[in-house]
Amino acid sequence: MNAEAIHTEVKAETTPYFDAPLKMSAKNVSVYYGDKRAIDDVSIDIPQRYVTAFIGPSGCGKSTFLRSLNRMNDTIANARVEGEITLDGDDIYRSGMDVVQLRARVGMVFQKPNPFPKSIYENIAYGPRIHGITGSKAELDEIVEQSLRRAGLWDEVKDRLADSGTALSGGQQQRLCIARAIAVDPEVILMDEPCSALDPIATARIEELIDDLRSRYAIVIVTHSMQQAARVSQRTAFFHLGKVVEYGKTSDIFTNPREERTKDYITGRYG
Amino acid sequence: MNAEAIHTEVKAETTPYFDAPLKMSAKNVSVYYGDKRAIDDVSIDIPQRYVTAFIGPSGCGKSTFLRSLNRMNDTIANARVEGEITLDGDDIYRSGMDVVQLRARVGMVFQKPNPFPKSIYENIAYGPRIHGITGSKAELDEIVEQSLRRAGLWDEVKDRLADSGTALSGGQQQRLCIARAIAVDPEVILMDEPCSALDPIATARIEELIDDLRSRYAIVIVTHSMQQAARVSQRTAFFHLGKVVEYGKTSDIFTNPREERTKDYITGRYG
Amino acid sequence: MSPAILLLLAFGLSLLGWLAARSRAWAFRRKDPQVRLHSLPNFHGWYVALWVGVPALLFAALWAAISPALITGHVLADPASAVLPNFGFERETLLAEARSVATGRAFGVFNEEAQALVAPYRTAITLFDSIGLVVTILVAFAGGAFAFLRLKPDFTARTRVERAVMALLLIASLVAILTTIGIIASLVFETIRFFGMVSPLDFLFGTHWSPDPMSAGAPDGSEYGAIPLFWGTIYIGAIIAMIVAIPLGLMSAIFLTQYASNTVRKVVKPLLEVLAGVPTVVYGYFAALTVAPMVRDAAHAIGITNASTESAMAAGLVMGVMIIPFVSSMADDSIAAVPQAMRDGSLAMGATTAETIRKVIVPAALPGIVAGVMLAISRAIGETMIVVMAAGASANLTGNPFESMTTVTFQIVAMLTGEGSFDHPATLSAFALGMVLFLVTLTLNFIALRVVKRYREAYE
Amino acid sequence: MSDPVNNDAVTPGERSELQVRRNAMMVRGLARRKAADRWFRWLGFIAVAFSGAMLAFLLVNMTSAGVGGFQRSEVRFAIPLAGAMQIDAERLTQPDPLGGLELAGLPKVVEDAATAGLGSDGLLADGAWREVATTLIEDPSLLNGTLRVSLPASDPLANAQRGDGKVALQPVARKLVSEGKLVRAFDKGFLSRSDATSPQSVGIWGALKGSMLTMFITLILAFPVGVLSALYLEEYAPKNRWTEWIEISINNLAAVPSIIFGLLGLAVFLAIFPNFRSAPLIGGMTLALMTMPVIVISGRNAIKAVPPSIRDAALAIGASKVQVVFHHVLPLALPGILTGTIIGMARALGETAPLLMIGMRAFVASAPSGFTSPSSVLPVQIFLWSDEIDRGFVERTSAAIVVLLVFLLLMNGIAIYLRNRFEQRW
Amino acid sequence: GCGSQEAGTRDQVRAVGSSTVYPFAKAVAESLAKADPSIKSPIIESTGTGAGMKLFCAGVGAQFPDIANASRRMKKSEFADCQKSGVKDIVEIQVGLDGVAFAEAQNGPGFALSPEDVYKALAKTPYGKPQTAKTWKDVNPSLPAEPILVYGPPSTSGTRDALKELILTKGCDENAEMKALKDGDKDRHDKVCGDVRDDGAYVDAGENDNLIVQKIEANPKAIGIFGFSYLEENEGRIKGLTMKGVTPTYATISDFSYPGARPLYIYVKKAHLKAIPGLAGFVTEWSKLWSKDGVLAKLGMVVAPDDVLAASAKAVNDLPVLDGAELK
Ligand SMILES: Nc1ncnc2c1ncn2[C@@H]1O[C@H](COP(=O)(O)OP(=O)(O)OP(=O)(O)O)[C@@H](O)[C@H]1O
Ligand SMILES: Nc1ncnc2c1ncn2[C@@H]1O[C@H](COP(=O)(O)OP(=O)(O)OP(=O)(O)O)[C@@H](O)[C@H]1O
Ligand SMILES: [Mg+2]
Ligand SMILES: [Mg+2]
Ligand SMILES: O=P([O-])([O-])[O-]
Repeated sequence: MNAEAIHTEVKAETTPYFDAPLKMSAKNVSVYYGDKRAIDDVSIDIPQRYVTAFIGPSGCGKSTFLRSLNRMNDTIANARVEGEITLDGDDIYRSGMDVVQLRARVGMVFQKPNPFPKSIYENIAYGPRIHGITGSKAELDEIVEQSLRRAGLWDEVKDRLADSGTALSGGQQQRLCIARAIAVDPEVILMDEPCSALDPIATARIEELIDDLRSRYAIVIVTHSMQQAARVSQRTAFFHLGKVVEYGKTSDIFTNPREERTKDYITGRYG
Repeated sequence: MNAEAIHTEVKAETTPYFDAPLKMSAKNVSVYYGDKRAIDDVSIDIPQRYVTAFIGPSGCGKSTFLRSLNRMNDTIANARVEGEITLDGDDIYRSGMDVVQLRARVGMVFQKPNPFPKSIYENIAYGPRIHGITGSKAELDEIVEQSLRRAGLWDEVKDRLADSGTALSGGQQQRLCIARAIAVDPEVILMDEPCSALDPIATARIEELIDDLRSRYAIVIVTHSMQQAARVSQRTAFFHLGKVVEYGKTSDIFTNPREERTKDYITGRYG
Repeated sequence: MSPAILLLLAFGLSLLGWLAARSRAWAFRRKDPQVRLHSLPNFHGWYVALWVGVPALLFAALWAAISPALITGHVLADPASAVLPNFGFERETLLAEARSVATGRAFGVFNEEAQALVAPYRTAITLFDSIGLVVTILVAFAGGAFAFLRLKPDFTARTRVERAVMALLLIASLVAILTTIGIIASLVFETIRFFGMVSPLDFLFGTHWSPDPMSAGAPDGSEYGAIPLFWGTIYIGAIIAMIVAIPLGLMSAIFLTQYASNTVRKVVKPLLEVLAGVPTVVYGYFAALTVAPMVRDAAHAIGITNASTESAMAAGLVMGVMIIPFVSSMADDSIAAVPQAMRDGSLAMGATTAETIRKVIVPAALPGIVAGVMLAISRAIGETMIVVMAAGASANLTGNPFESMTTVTFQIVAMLTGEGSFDHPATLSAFALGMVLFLVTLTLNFIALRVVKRYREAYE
Repeated sequence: MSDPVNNDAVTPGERSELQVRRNAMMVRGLARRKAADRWFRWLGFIAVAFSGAMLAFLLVNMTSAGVGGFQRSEVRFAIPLAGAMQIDAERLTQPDPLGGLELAGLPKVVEDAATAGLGSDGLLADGAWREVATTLIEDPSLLNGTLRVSLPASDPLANAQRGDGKVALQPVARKLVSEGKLVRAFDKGFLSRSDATSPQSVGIWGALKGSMLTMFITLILAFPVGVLSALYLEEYAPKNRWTEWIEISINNLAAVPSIIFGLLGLAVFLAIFPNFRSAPLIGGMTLALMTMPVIVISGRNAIKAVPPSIRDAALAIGASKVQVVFHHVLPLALPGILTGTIIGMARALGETAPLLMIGMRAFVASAPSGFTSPSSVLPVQIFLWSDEIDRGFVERTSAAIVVLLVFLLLMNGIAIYLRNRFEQRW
Repeated sequence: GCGSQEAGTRDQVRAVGSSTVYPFAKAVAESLAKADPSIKSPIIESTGTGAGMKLFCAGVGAQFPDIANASRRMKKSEFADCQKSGVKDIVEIQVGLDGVAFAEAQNGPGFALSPEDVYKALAKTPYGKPQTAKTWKDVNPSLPAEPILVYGPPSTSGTRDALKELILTKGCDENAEMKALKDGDKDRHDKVCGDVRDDGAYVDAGENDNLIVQKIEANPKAIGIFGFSYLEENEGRIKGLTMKGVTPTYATISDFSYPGARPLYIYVKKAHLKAIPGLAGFVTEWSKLWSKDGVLAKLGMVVAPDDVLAASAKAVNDLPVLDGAELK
């Protein structure tokens, strides 16, 4: 863990701001499921080219908050978001915002690998096709290869692009999903416990991959493993009961938490 | 961690034996699902009046082994147990063993609280009724109250015994399930991740409760939280890929593991 | 003693046995509070009750079956029976009448001769009823005593009662197998007889269907080529009806699962179910009286002059409407079985709902949808009332949907309720047609169920 | 924890060339994709609306036609009773007053009065005098006055009133209508009479009672067998070839064409019980075989929906298998099983084809007295009436359909209510 | 009794058989029940003549019907069946006639047909030659040049049998060669004279004659063939066609001048007469209702000629046993 190569940072009292340029920013966001408030007045900034980890005990609202960043919450009938979330300064909840385009810019990878029951090639080509990014077969081939390469899957699958995506192993499937997400070249990638269904070896590969990807994208990852957060992220937000208890540099959170609750959690007093 | 109130112990080289009287004992137990071996030649002794914790990464067979201790595996069509498991020296897999009676003696609490959709009273009274422990209403009332008291739930529910058990909060439900298990006065209580669906406060209550209960019962608990194992247990077995890698005093396992794999796991190198 | 009273008696005695055994089990505990019963007192009760009731019921059933013969035998031994004719229906009638009067089911006799037999009947009935009663009680007691004496604190009453319950469940589920066997048995003999008269090849591949049920027999002008029937069945059930049902059913399912709000779904789904619940005879009536003339007029309006009122079109359209809810609910199920993750995955790529449905959800649900369509086809080709009332009787081998066509089910009804005698191949052909229908639907269902199952497993 | 700056790629805050290009392209395609999405949604809506419209059309069509079926044509005239017959009020309180009136010549008195009042004979239904007789028996004092009556018209007159049937009668009918002597009136007897030859005097009660008796048999046979099989298959059955056969046959039976069950009833049940041809007992047994698989399948689904955690909970405190099943699983699955049962029963209630095969298409002029007496059922009655020669049956058929639909809607309604009420999310 | 069942009795008459006789039998049953409230109304089932015969001939006893209604005479084979099952004594009673009537829509061109025309137009192989006629003019130059389109009963119905026997065969036998064939090769004669073309000119119209009425109403150039009662009932919509110049009416049918009348029968099991309450009364009731001004005539049954009626009335009284040798 080379935690030392860090820039100087401006530290605010309660919400930490970073010198890194902001990609997304949430201000006083609350999310409701019907009457139930799952996220309570959360403000967080997502910096460009960093990995931001959300940790916290089960049910504290990590997934809920993550899904509100690309409006995947819209698909849940009774979910409602209050407050402001911006992408490059543009409010994603403003009326007239196009969800379809938003989601192309803010990609998502889920807990359980969910490749489409189509060929590997089609899985990757799906996004570029529907968005009309390219019409030519050659360009599409190029995009597929590029994406698979970046996801570190190309060598394993290049000879069987026509096989079904569901025929891959769990870890390969998850990398396929990541490749699928980056095929439309998003600006932010959200990952909700991307390794929780994987074995340790596959997990390690994904973690490496995440570290690679961050050179191009802003990445947000939800994880229930503090070890994983410590390994892959530079920023960590600790959620508890729908609130962000603490948000800051990962190294600070793990070695020198400001809040008692964070400390209790980190040291295993609960969770 | 009141791991100190332990008697003097004899330490064996590979399998630790304890001076505490044995309640259950597994010898060379293997469990198969169809052709797949989920538990591979495990030998473990469960001492009386101790809390024994099973830890290990996901899928390593903790639940499988736990369920073989009260033959809950019988309900899985293709599960098969080899080896010998004894309760007070009596082989529980011998032919002619009455599973129903065995389960009355070896109770179980599950990961997700699963109260019956009946009244709180009926939840507790069900066990004593089917076992014919008592016929008189007064005695039954007594048992219900006793069990709820021991589970630390009496004060919270004494005025609404007729309400449905499913109307309680998660933590209360789990305590109700514990009360239900102890209502038939078992000798061993098995708990499979009893707190993983609960919030930290509820978890803390259950942990306290476990500590109380151990004065009367042998308790076995599966947990994926090493912190929890450290907090509540006196003995810990570390499972990995279907085998017991290490088994011994909890304090030893956490502070001074004998095996490299145990150490890696404890320090978060995987899992 | 009517069987009902014996039945009540058996139940009463069982209840007694239950109570006795239960209190005995409690007594074990009272005597020695330390003793732990293997089974609840209730189970002891049930165990004894079964041993009391089952043999008694079996005997009562047996007695109900044989005692009438015994009673009649006894009456015939009586000199009064000399008035009876020696054999035949009249004799039986007189006996039956006398019995009815004697048992109080009838107040007087229709034939005077029977009156003389009433008294002997009364005596015989009393006698044999008493015997039946006594033996039933004895049997019940014997069973009860056997069971009761086995009760001990560690007696495994529960295990035994549970075995009996298990046997009961098994027997219940065997009814399904028996029914299947019954269906095959009831078709196969007549089918074989039919094929003794008409070559199976002519039947299966002939293109002319003109049976003549009134003809004297074998060498008549009848032809039993069932191809026109098969064609009519397929054209109406598998083509026209499906052209209506598949798109409408599928789109309904898609709309309801993917677009409609919860409230809309709550209202519309039951409505679709109502459409499925309308009896086929009503659809038939609707088709024959309302839709068929409309179809005919429409056809005439567009210049098809030979449009028939009993057109394949009318029957097929109405059948299609009837099948819509079926297709829609099958499609609904298979779309629901596509994991939410699949949908989320596509939406998260920035796909629109329509793209997600067309490119991800429907392809993923396709095996289930196909299986559902197969089941729908099997239902459509087995549908009877609509075609009986709205399709024709003419075995036309044509592609014109406005002409009249006939179907397998129509011919089954026609042949079995027609004028032919029952040893005539025309009538027997109904069973052969039934057999074909059964085998075809069986195959369709079998494949469909396999597909559904395999595909469900793929996601579980 | 690494936090290096990656200089190789984009500069912060900017987007890559591809990202920019992509966004531009996307915007272009967006309107079209949105439109396609709306279209697709519309298609779905149209499909649902079409089904709804068909249902509405069918219901409205049947109800509007059926309204007439609850009415009959009645002729109105006065019967001068005073002194017309040699009978005193006393006789009407003695046994068989009807016979007394017939003997006294009431039929002829009524007929003559009709001829006089309506201007021609043959306009009154046969046996209409019985209605007069009933009135008189209720109130013998009427014997001394003139009775104004409204009695059923004869079939030809009734047809003529609708503009059908004999051409010659139609002007007569029009004239009577304009004079107010021929009217359509609500026929309350339609719900209490049984089948008859004349559409003016048919009723639905016989078939309705037959349906109820048949359904009762179906229910008491299919429900226990269905529930017990479902329990066996879900809770007990080992996975072997035998149980697979049971499963396959149940699933297949649920889809076997109903007419095949009719052939089974004909070949098996009627061979064993030839005495009970046309009887609700046989009909009920045949329909039970059809309904049982429906109950088994819905029962299995309901049982499957009971979460395994409940079973585990009970097993873990030492409940035996039977206790688990009967104390926990069955009570929780019951609403689902009942829903399935009602739907299966509704289907059986509307079933016609198999009953045609086992003799239930008989003319039965009186309501069945029990499970073994010959009877018809509602759908078969509808089928029979739809085939009647007399055009007066057209409306009656629709009315019978309305009665049947009311029952079916009721049953479906209960099923839907039950399902919504007890729908459980675990 | 049969099998394990008790020998039972029945207190309700059961009749099965022809759908043509069915409405008349219903009326008789109803009338009997009204006349004598102590008798339960007979059960009439429309199974078709053949199925009815099969049930009827299955044996003597409460589980077998008492009466078979028939729109044709019992066949020799059926009689033999009866004998085999112990149904020895059968009484045959002709109750009336059914007319096979030809009709067209009220506004139709008014075809004037003869059996010969009909045969030539509808036979599969008229006089053994392939069927070529497309329009009525092809058949008979005096007829309009309209395409041949006839809606008629399906082969499973008794009306079709009557059509064959009463019209087609008659038209066929106008030809001397065919008549000769009848005595020579009877099977071939039956085939040539009885088979109906199946190329679409003749349309099997299902059992529901109401629909035939609707159909020809909608298509004025089509001809319908059905039982006379339907013609009666739908007077305002369709009109009967003349056959050799004779219009179908009660009078012309019952004196056989309209060539489409066929007898309707009931067959009674003598062994049941004493055993089933109401059976004798039911048979008598027929004889009360089958007269010219009786209820049955109102329902559209064609009353049999007087001599037949007299013979039938005698049969109701004497109940003579049917002799199998008379049957075909
Ligand atoms: N669709 C929903 N409807 C209602 N409540 C929901 C819904 N989804 C989540 N919740 C509730 O919102 C809260 C936050 O849930 P969320 O899934 O965001 O937690 P999480 O931190 O991701 O937990 P985990 O680590 O278990 O994934 C929980 O209390 C949960 O029960
Ligand atoms: N019913 C089953 N059939 C087949 N394999 C099973 C079954 N249940 C568990 N397994 C397999 O057996 C192995 C051990 O599973 P088990 O549930 O005991 O793990 P665990 O240690 O409890 O994991 P977790 O922490 O996720 O609960 C796993 O590989 C699992 O996939
Ligand atoms: Mg989550
Ligand atoms: Mg586990
Ligand atoms: O039933 P049929 O009148 O056609 O014999």
